[in-house]
Amino acid sequence: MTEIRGGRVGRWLRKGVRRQPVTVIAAVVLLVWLVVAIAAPLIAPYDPLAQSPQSYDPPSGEHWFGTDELGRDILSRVVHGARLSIPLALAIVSLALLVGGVLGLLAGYLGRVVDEILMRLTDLVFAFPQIILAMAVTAAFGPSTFNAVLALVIVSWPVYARVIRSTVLVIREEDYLHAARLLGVGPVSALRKDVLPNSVGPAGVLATLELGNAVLLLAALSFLGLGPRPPAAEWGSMIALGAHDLSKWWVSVFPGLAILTVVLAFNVLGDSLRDRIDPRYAGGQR
Amino acid sequence: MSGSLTRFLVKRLAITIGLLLGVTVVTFGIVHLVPGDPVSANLSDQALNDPAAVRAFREKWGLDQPVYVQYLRYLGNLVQGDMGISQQTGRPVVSDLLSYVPATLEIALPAMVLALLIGTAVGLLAAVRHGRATDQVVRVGALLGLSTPPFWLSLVALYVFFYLLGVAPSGGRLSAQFSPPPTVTGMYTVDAVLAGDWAVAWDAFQHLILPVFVLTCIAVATLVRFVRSAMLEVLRQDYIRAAYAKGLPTGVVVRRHLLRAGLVPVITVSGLVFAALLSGTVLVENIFGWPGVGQYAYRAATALDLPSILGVSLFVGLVYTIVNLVVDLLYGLIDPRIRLS
Amino acid sequence: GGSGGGGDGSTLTVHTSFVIKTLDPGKVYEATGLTAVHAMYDTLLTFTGSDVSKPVPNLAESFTASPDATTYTFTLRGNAKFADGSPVTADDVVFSLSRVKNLKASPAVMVADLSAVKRDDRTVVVTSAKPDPNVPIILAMPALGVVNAKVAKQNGATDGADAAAADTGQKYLDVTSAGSGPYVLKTFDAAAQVVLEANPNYWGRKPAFTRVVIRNADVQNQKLTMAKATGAELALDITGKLLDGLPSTLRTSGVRDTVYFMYLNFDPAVSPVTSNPAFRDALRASIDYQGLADLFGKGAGPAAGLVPPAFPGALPDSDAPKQDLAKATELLKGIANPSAKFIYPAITYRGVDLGTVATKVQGDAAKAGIKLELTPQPLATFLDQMRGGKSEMGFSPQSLNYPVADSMVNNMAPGQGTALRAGWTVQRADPSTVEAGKKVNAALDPAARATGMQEWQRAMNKYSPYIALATNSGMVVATPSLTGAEYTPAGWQVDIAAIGRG
Amino acid sequence: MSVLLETDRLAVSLSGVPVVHDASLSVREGEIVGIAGESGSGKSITAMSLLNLLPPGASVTGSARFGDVDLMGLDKRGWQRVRGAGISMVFQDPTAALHPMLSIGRQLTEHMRTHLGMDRRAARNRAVELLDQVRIPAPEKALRAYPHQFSGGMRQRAAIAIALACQPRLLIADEPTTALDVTVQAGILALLDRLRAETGLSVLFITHDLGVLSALAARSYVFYAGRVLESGPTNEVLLRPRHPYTAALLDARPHSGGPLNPIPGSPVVPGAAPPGCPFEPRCGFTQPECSTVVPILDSVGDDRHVACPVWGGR
Amino acid sequence: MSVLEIEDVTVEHRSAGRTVRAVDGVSIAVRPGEIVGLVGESGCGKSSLARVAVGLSAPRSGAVRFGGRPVTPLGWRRRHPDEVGLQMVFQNTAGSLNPRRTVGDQLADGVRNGRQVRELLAQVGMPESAAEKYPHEFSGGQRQRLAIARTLAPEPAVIVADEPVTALDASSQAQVVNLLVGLVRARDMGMLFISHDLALVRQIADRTAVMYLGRIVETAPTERLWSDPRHPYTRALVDAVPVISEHATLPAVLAGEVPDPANIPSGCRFRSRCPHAMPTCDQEPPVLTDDDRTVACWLAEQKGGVSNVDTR
Ligand SMILES: Nc1ncnc2c1ncn2[C@@H]1O[C@H](COP(=O)(O)OP(=O)(O)OP(=O)(O)O)[C@@H](O)[C@H]1O
Ligand SMILES: Nc1ncnc2c1ncn2[C@@H]1O[C@H](COP(=O)(O)OP(=O)(O)OP(=O)(O)O)[C@@H](O)[C@H]1O
Ligand SMILES: [Mg+2]
Ligand SMILES: [Mg+2]
Ligand code: NI
Repeated sequence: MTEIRGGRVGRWLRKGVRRQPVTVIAAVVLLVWLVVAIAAPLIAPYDPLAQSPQSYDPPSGEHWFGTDELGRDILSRVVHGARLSIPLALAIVSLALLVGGVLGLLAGYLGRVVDEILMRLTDLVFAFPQIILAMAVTAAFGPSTFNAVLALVIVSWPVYARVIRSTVLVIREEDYLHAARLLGVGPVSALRKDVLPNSVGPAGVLATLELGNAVLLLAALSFLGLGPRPPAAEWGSMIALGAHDLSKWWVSVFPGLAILTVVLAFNVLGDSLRDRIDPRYAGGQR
Repeated sequence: MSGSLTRFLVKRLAITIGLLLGVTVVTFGIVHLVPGDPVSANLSDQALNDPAAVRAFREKWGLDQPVYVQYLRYLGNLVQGDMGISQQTGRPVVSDLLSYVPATLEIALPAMVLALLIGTAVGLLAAVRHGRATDQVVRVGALLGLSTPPFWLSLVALYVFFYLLGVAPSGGRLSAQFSPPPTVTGMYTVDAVLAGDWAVAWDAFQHLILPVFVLTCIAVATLVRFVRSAMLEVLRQDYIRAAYAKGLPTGVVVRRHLLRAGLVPVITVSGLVFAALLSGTVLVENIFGWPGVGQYAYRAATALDLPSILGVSLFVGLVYTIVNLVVDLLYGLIDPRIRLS
Repeated sequence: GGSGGGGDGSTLTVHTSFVIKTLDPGKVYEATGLTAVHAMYDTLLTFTGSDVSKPVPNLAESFTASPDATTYTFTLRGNAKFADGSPVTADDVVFSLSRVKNLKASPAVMVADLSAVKRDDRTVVVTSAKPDPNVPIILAMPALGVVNAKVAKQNGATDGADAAAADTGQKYLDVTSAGSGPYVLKTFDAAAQVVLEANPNYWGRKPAFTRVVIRNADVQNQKLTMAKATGAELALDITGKLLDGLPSTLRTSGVRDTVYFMYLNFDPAVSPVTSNPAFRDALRASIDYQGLADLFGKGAGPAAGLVPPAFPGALPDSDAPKQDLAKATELLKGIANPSAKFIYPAITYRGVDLGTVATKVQGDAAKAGIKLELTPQPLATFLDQMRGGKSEMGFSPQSLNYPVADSMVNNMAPGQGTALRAGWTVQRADPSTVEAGKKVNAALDPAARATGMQEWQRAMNKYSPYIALATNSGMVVATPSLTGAEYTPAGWQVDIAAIGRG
Repeated sequence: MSVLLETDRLAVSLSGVPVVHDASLSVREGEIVGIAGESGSGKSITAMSLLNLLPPGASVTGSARFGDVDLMGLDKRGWQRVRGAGISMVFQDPTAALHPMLSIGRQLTEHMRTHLGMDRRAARNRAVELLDQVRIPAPEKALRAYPHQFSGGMRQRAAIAIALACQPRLLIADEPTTALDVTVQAGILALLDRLRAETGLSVLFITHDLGVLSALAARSYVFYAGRVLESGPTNEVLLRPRHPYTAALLDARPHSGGPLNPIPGSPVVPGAAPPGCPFEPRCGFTQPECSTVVPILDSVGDDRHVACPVWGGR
Repeated sequence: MSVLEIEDVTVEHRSAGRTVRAVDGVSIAVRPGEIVGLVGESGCGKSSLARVAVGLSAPRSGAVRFGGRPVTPLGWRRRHPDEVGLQMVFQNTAGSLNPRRTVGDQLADGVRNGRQVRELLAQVGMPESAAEKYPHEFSGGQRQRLAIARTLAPEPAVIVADEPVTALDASSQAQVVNLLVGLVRARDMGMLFISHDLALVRQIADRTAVMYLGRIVETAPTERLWSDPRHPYTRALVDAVPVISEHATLPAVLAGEVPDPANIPSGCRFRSRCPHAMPTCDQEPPVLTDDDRTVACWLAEQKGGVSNVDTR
């Protein structure tokens, strides 16, 4: 039984590697990061918070990624950073998706005044550059993980609202919805059964693509000192520590690479997912 | 046409005003939600112990009034072109903006233009070479660009080009031995050229390179990705096949038929990319010591300097609506089907 | 940038990260503003180099002090001229001092008790409402730079009692300087740079550089720039650890003039933990002072007391406490939940991120079993929270209005303004601290004051809610060709006019 | 009449899936030839292969000659010369096949200038002539118009004008009237017939409407599952079908009285064709070998070919 | 008594600042057991009328009655149970079933009185197993049958079918039409069958209405309409249908272009293309009514009534 399945998975993998090597690599990278996040304490060679007198040690056999100002092991901090960035990105995206989704659903389905108000509201948020608004919000409420997430949800829900709204506007004119309503299905159950399931697809794709963005924005806020509070091992704030002194390049290079790989993996996967769901974008064949 | 254009513009103006009002309300709201009292944040210890000084400060900034009165007062001043005095610089926000905005435009505009040129060319190439190696490389490259934290890229660029190679200046707008050229546009390179001061122009230009490079990287990735998929979409259209069926050479089909149709969505996204670029300046300017709105905004936000935050928000909101307006006008220009209404 | 600076032999470039609101001496407040104002406006007295113990003559040839330290008589030198060529008179001196006082801007607190009258064209009498041996030092501060009264008045300045509202001189003074100093203001771009030019009418020794550009650059850029600099350049913010890796040919000059300290709130209503003296002692014993000093790097040291070594009355380094985790653990035994919310401003000060310092403290405290919740805040919020008196504990660097630490006594003694914010009322204080403070204020001669200060600090170390963590230096890093680039702990950081080419 | 286009065992695969098998077609000078068949039977793909407009990943085998040109051996430039000037094409949906952002005039003249080397004025004059020829009112004005300003019928006529601009010898019309109303369709059909009569144009006309074939085409091919099942003079094929599929198709048309007669089952999906005759699963006249042997298109005299040994032979 | 009555209905669409009067004063009645065909060129307003007829949108003016009860346009409320007997079959086979719900689930939406999804499937000749599948697993013809099964769920009295087979292949077309007609006849339902395929309408409709630019120009029993069209437009439509015959000729061409619906000519709307147009045509044509047919044409008026017009 297991053998058969193993064979099948193997075949599936081989096929995947051949057809979409980049996607498979991204999936593997992400998987590795997930494992790293889950098993951080087992993987990290040191306590990420443990300070030592060996400040600013360059990378060596003892500290592969070197140490920072307080003599903390950067590898361990990068590893533990995954526990922060990845779940927080997920939280930001799911909350934004929830808020934007519900509002977009209502705007698209109810139309008229509700729609107008909500769309002006999204316009309003769009009129601020994301990072500036997020900065103002976190600065106002004080830097903390919660506030950073809150700020990023505030700046990112409109994207989802718009996407969902536009899919709902399309669905609202779909014959299957009309047919159901003609059969006497009430508006609420139509919303639940017909509108909602058909709008989650595009939103889901968007959410995957936005995961990378969320990691980046969170890192940017932390870089500016508005993210999770120290001594948390957050990648953006680790880069900020290194930014004071570029000659200690290892302090900022490794967390930067961590962000880069995670975000890249998210983006590649999101891209492939979009290709799958919307085959018009598929690579390879037209 | 002209009648409908006027109506269109009037409507847009109304929307813009509404939006800007919204921006002020939101900003006011955020800043007033803050637990902190601007009085204690802005007065020295000693002054705080002096009730008269505190009262004077409150009166000066209208803090003794209810929030809505403060807001209306702000609006009243705003209509007269007065955005108040920045608490951090102590100067009128308007004059602050006048000096910071050109600096930002000086890096944002070239970055945008470069990104548009490169993005369109590369995206087009990828679309035409769809599914082949070039396409894959471009695709991965674009994703790589999208995935790189801009602040980190700035640091790396600075480290490599300045610290290691010494080929780029470290930051700022001008080397110390030069004085800024007489202000015309506020953009040093342009002003220096206008003044015929080539040494300054060259120096200012060198200072532009790294920040513009980083900003271009941010924008180009988004654009390439978008142009590629927009062009692919167009490539699938019957009219492209029809153009080939007419016996037109590939070059003509691409230039005349593909590019034209593909540019419409690209214009839309350009507006968004420009907004993203302005976001990007916050981080990039901080690292390159570039005295632009981004840095100004950062300082204002962290100092909770209400007039400055409002000023920046209004400026950005204005840019946003203007960019959207330009996008819509361009739409009408390029696509005959779109009527302004 | 790094490529430049050396091309033009007569330009000195000063790299520093700045926020400057104004260059009006009556209102100037920020460090870089003080540096620039000091170069443009002469004061009656001044300091040379890094020695701030004794003011030396400048616009005043000499002065006499009354024994009760209330009346000071200054004799002006005869040859001093403003940049426009007009002579510096007693009227200008009186106008300048009165204006600072009446503007009620930041510098006003220094002169609140002072008033000046002209005796004759070359004699000014300054009186203090309270006995104050520090008046000559106060008068050396850049804010008390003498302004050309005529020019200033023509441009809206006034020294009247209503100056706070009526004075509109800042607009002019932000564009044009009206002093008698070695430099005049060429351009002031609040975002990017301040450009000074040599004052052609300067009465004293001509400065070595005809042009000075004070450029706004963040610390990291300063370091990169200085690493490559070849010309006449100096940087003001490269301190401590940042000095590592710089070419050894660069000249550095620094003085330990900053002390970092924490406060605990002694109000039991705010926190039963921090108000517990055992907690304070445990925390004090848990900190690795040497480690902290190492964190700051070169020019830093452990803090023996609240007064930094640069100033009179500082305690010797040997008085500095040592980490004693065993003692800390022991002290904590009686405390149920030794934890506190620790606020600090999220800023970088003197090249050190305060977050890093706080993290170090947190790490040390954790070793003793104390849990500190780090809460970085925007500076504005931090100040608000701290001043609200409701924060459990906080941390910030201390700077002085003028290079004498006496004002600390007035602020930090129990029941005083700053102390009250830490819930430290007279009732909650040990009487010895109050006594020590009174003694300092009663001493009129410098030596007695210095001894008094030391006593006061020892009392404070024992009983106050303050824990001095470390001292750190201000630094001037200059290219090898420069001479006289000495750090001055008197607010203006470096005397630009004293810099020469060696 | 000489043969203008001749294909022999043309076969097309799209990403490895065979879609058209052994299509042997011929079109003579001045002749309108029809291709009929259900949706998905490979009509369009066959047409595309004649202009080398197949999507990437397509492979074509067999031979195709156009006049004295071997289409299979053409390089990029060769195709550019054939397209538009030798063979041109009109697509099913006139709205999609016209560039929405280029004026009719531009779309009408650009290839005249590349193919015929005309200058702007000459091309313009010819464009006016062409629009007049396809009965578009006020041709001068129409040149400046954009496609969205035209009605569906006008758009399709403009598309035909574009296809005719460089005086091709063969026009491939891929369901040019399917998207149009009957009255508009009538106009297009009349136009094509007139062009044939007046200019000697050959037309390969693809449709699923057998009535249209009867009215327009001299000869016809019936496609099913990527194969030609029957061919011959249109009247013969439609009035005396010799393949069960053609007969069933004719039977399924509306007729007076009684219910319609649908063909049982559903069409073959490419790549999942049965091993034998593709129509076997739906055919009412099968014999055992039908399910194993793919019948070949056999001549049954009189320019008639049928791929059904069971029925066709009768 | 008619089960569905459309009376003097006008429908307008507003978009991009212009108003298109898609339907202008149309009246049609459908009796139980009767199939009424509605033909007309694309854009003449057939779908607009159909949507109003079932209450998917509101008419600008006029009334729709179902079983004598006014039909309320669908708003936020659940549809009134009395109106559920008025159902619609849509043209787009891919869009009329929700791609993300199983067929059975969707059929169950309309099931009342304990009727079973199974039965419904059986009625349209689909296997029971279809209930667990998703729409994309079916061909276009099968999907249309499933859509019909869904409309059957509430046991409708009238079905409005808006081009239900246009998107289908000839053979599937036949299957679906047979099914639909069979069900309508068997259950004595009424049906408004919209199509642009005249031959098909001729095959199944009892009566046929011809629509041109938002108006009904002629109604008559189907066979009479075909053999003896009275309105020049009907004539043109009939003549434009290609037929297979030994001596097939090209269908007759109708001159001119369809006018812009937002800019309809005054008087008789067909006048710009009518081969018989005359000066009086610039006034609204009279609507002439015989016992079972109506014509709106000046020509018919001149020739003295509906019965003996010869438009040839
Ligand atoms: N780009 C493509 N990739 C893969 N298969 C395709 C592609 N285009 C068409 N096909 C398949 O090729 C077969 C033939 O398609 P073709 O378009 O030639 O049919 P057709 O006879 O023109 O049908 P219709 O009447 O619907 O136009 C169909 O089964 C279709 O699914
Ligand atoms: N939602 C809408 N907004 C604006 N105009 C519309 C809308 N729907 C239809 N129209 C216009 O109303 C007119 C009638 O449209 P309708 O869809 O009813 O025609 P139809 O006879 O069903 O056409 P077809 O045969 O193409 O389905 C057309 O001119 C159309 O452009
Ligand atoms: Mg086709
Ligand atoms: Mg319709
Ligand atoms: Ni048809």
